[in-house]
Amino acid sequence: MTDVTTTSDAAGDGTFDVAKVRADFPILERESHGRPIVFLDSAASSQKPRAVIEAMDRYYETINANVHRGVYEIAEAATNAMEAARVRVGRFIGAPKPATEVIFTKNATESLNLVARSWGAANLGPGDAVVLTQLEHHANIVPWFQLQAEKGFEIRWIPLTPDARLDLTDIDRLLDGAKLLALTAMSNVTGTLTPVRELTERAHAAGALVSLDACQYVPHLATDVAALGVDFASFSAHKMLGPTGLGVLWGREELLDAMPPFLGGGGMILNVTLDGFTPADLPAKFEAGTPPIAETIGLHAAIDYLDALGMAAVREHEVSVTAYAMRTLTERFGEQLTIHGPSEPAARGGVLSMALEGVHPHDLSQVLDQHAVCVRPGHHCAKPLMAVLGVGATARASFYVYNDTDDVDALADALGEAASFFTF
Amino acid sequence: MTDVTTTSDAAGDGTFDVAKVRADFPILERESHGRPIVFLDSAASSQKPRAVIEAMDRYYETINANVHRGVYEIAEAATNAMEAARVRVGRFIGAPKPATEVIFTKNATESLNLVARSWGAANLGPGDAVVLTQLEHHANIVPWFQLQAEKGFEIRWIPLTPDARLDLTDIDRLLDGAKLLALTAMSNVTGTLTPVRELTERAHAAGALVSLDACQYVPHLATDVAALGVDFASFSAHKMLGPTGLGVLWGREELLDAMPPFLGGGGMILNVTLDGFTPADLPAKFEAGTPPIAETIGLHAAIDYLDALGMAAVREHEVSVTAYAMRTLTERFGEQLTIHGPSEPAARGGVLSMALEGVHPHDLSQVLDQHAVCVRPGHHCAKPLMAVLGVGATARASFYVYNDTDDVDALADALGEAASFFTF
Amino acid sequence: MPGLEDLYREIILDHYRNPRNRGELETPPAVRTEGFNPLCGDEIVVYLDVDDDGTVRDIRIGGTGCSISQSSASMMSAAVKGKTIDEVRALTRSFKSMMSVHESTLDAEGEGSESDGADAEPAADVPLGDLEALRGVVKFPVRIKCATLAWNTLLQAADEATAD
Amino acid sequence: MPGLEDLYREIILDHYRNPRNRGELETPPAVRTEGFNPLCGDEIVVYLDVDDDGTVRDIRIGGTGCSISQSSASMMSAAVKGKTIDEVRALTRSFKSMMSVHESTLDAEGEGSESDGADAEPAADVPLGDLEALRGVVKFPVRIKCATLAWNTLLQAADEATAD
Ligand SMILES: Cc1ncc(COP(=O)(O)O)c(C=O)c1O
Ligand SMILES: Cc1ncc(COP(=O)(O)O)c(C=O)c1O
Repeated sequence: MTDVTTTSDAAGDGTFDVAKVRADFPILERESHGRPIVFLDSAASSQKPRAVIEAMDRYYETINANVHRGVYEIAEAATNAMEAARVRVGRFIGAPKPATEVIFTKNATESLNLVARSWGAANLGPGDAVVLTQLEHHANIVPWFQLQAEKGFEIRWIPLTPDARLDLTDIDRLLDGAKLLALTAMSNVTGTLTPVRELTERAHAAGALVSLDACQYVPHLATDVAALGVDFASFSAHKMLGPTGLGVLWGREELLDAMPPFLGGGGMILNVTLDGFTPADLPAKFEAGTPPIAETIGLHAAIDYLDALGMAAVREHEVSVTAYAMRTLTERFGEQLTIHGPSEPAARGGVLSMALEGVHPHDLSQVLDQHAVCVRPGHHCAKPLMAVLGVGATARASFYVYNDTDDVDALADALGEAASFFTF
Repeated sequence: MTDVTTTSDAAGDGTFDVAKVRADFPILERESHGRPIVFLDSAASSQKPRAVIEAMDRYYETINANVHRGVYEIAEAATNAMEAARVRVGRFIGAPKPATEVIFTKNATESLNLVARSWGAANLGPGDAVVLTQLEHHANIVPWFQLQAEKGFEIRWIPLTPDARLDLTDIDRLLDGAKLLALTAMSNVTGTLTPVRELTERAHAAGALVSLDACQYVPHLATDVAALGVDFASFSAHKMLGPTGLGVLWGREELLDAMPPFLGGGGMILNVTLDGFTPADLPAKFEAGTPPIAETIGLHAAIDYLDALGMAAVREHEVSVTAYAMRTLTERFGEQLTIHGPSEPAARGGVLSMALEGVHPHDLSQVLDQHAVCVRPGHHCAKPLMAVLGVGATARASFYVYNDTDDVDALADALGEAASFFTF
Repeated sequence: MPGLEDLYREIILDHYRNPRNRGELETPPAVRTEGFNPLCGDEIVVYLDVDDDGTVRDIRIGGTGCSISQSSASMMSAAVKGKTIDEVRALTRSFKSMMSVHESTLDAEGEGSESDGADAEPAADVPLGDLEALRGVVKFPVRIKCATLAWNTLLQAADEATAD
Repeated sequence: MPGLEDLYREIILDHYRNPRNRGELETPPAVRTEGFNPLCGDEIVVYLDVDDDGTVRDIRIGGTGCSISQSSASMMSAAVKGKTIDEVRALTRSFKSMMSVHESTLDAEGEGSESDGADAEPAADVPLGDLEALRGVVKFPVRIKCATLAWNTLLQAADEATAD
């Protein structure tokens, strides 16, 4: 349970040893359609290293028990393991009070709904405004529409530049009188990194809080919520080498303390009578029911793994793969291929949303599948952004710690096949 | 993925072979405080057989990918596996339309909140009434208090008889004008089985729907929601040999179809623009965000395991262990030990909430832990019931497929030690 | 293992590259319905003009999508023009029954929510002509929704056109 | 491995079986506060009567709970009678600091939400007398909340008694 602060073998001498990393991921040994799998869909969900799978197995095989303070040995061990995971998660993102400020949810979507339904429902009404960006994922849009229907506040949108960055020309007017800025730290479609720190300062100056969708950020860049200055941050375990079934909401303690509970049930109460209930303290207040216990232990192992690689090294690796990909694809396909979003690899994450002339993304992805290249077509749960980009869908390739330039070459070759299949 | 309808080895010749079952559960090989573990806390969370753990490992090692219809091979395999699990779950509980009526949630608590927040918020207002029972778990109480604070309907309580059965003397008056009866099928404290079918008929006759908390029922008794006649049923995977992080809501299709969505985000929409959204069809409408994919596959394996034992055999086994326990403990401790709830083993589940004279449940459980006997002290998330029973807490032992009369004997011995330790 | 040639028949690619009946119709007299594939973002708009005898006078298709959804829409538009609404419904049943060869699989995959009821009725024995080319889609279950999107949107339009 | 004798000292069992200062006081002049252990259901009620000089004139304890929570409350009631509120606060700090030997462990276990701030201050050097018998509880982290429940409830009462 000690922090792993040494660099792992894989990142030993400053160069990132992808081969060693790949060897830790059992699924990468498999083939698809008779070829070794080229997994380029980590923005949807990452693969899991053996260490994560084994940590959960060990939990189930040795200390599985419900938490909430059973007195017997394995119940205490399970509780301790979950709370150790909470603190580990909090420290990984720079939470000032990890033991109380980290709330376990089922996914980032629940975290974002919690902010809307608890903080939002208690603080928003007619005359108020929430500011979103046109980059947002549906998970950071739909909950606000749902709440708006009840509470009648205004929703304002930060528009985009042609290369899918935030257009801040009108930002002062947009933030004027707003109570919340809810924005993504990195777009899951274009890879755009948003200026979180700057916008947070401006939002706070205007009297608005900031809720960060950190789903695509925490897995890929060293994160310090205190340094960023945000008030809430939401992310999912499954995109950062961890299991499905677990999300995280971090929030500033004073805010969480003042918020009403969200889901009601066991574990989130101090007292219940036939006449009403009193909520528990943090973090229990927001964790009704049996939590995803094994999953928190899996996330703990995932964070140990990432920290052993070093988040700076992870980021550096991804920038270099992304740069290689943008160079390779542009050289090979020229005008025929559009890559949405910022053209500078350092200004974006390893997410390439592509449009190949004459080939619909759905068809493109189908052909790529035949070459064992896994990319995702569709609107990526960002239909408003699709409308701004003027497309119905894109084909998205995304990179993570186990991807390398060979994967990029395989992608380029498969794209070539698709182009000739559809445009002979 | 075929239905396992043959009986397993463990239930081969009509007698339930507990030794064979036990061999399937890795955790039961461990010791606690130097003795073999005696796990009697399945009502809080069950242990997991190797088959469940391995099914999830296989998922992560061979087909892990986000669902929502990626086109590549493993994404399709992951989607198919999750949807096969949905149908398996639905068939296990007799759902008329398994593919659309089974909603995956994070736990039973979320399922029960969903009923309150979606169906309840759309259908309840001043002048309406919801009927609960005094047996309920906080998960089926607190969401109604939370909604009541917003909507101002009345909450009525079905009282209890001295042996913790429902007192139906006044049931007609209680149901008169009610819109919903929300009740547990089996108490997690007293093991009381409620007359679900009879009450459902009466509720329907009075024009009320029925939401069943089936958390303690589905794991232990063959369940047929259509035959019971209920309108909603909620339960958790982790209490039925499955993983943490997964709950189920079953509801009648017409009802679910007419209900507004609950959580908002990816996967639950048909369309989103800058002006609003249109929800998706069932079951996607209620499954915002990345679902607990691996967990659904674990639950599928758990159901295969239970079905191989045969739910009738499971029930029979539990009744016989419970009968042995009640007989043994009463013979040994007489008046000194109170077991709450119905005295007839066939009228209850394998849950014994005990009070040992002169020893607080918390202290009792502590002593039992030293003897590697795992029971749970506390209010069991049923404080209103505790108030009716006139106690602050109980020490609860609960049985499942891997428990046998040896476990009961170990419990009895440890209780003896506790009695002499505290009352010398 | 099915190959790409099972999916992308020549005639499909032809309809994709040269879609028939693209455009809009004035509403009224035509009705306009929209269909979405919630997963991949495909959209189909159907403009359907039905005369007083219940015959399809004209049809136009809008929206964007993959080769399967677009070619299915294009072939559909060619097939229904001049047919009566009853014939259109029968043709739709016939097409969807071809797409539902793996109905039980579909069901197991949560596709059972298509609630137009067509699957429940016996497959109408209407010849499908060019549309037969889409038969290969059933080997790619993820793509079945692409192929049926236009037809579900058409059914809605037919319902609206005959509603009053 | 700590044994039961580390937890259940003779003096603890004595206070559990024969609790001191059980009962109620009239409010006002006394104040009444309630504390819950949300996990096990233990409840402690503290009646605290503080005179104008800020001295504890009387104290009574109600509620139900395990031997640890009840004996801690009983010993506490005996220890604070006649003390000034400042002395009561110092004693509480001292007791809680004994209970927080594993403060970092506690923190890692989510107990950091006890927000009375006492843990943050240096441990007051107040002799604990009989209360020392509860030191063994720290070897059973789950039970620490049992031991501190009465004290948190007392602090609330002290705050209320000196609020106006
Ligand atoms: C009767 C009953 N209802 C609801 C629940 C809540 O289940 P979960 O904690 O899995 O959400 C439980 C289990 O704790 C229970 O026993
Ligand atoms: C930017 C962004 N926000 C939110 C989400 C929602 O995450 P989840 O599906 O894990 O709830 C995702 C992932 O799909 C995402 O990429």
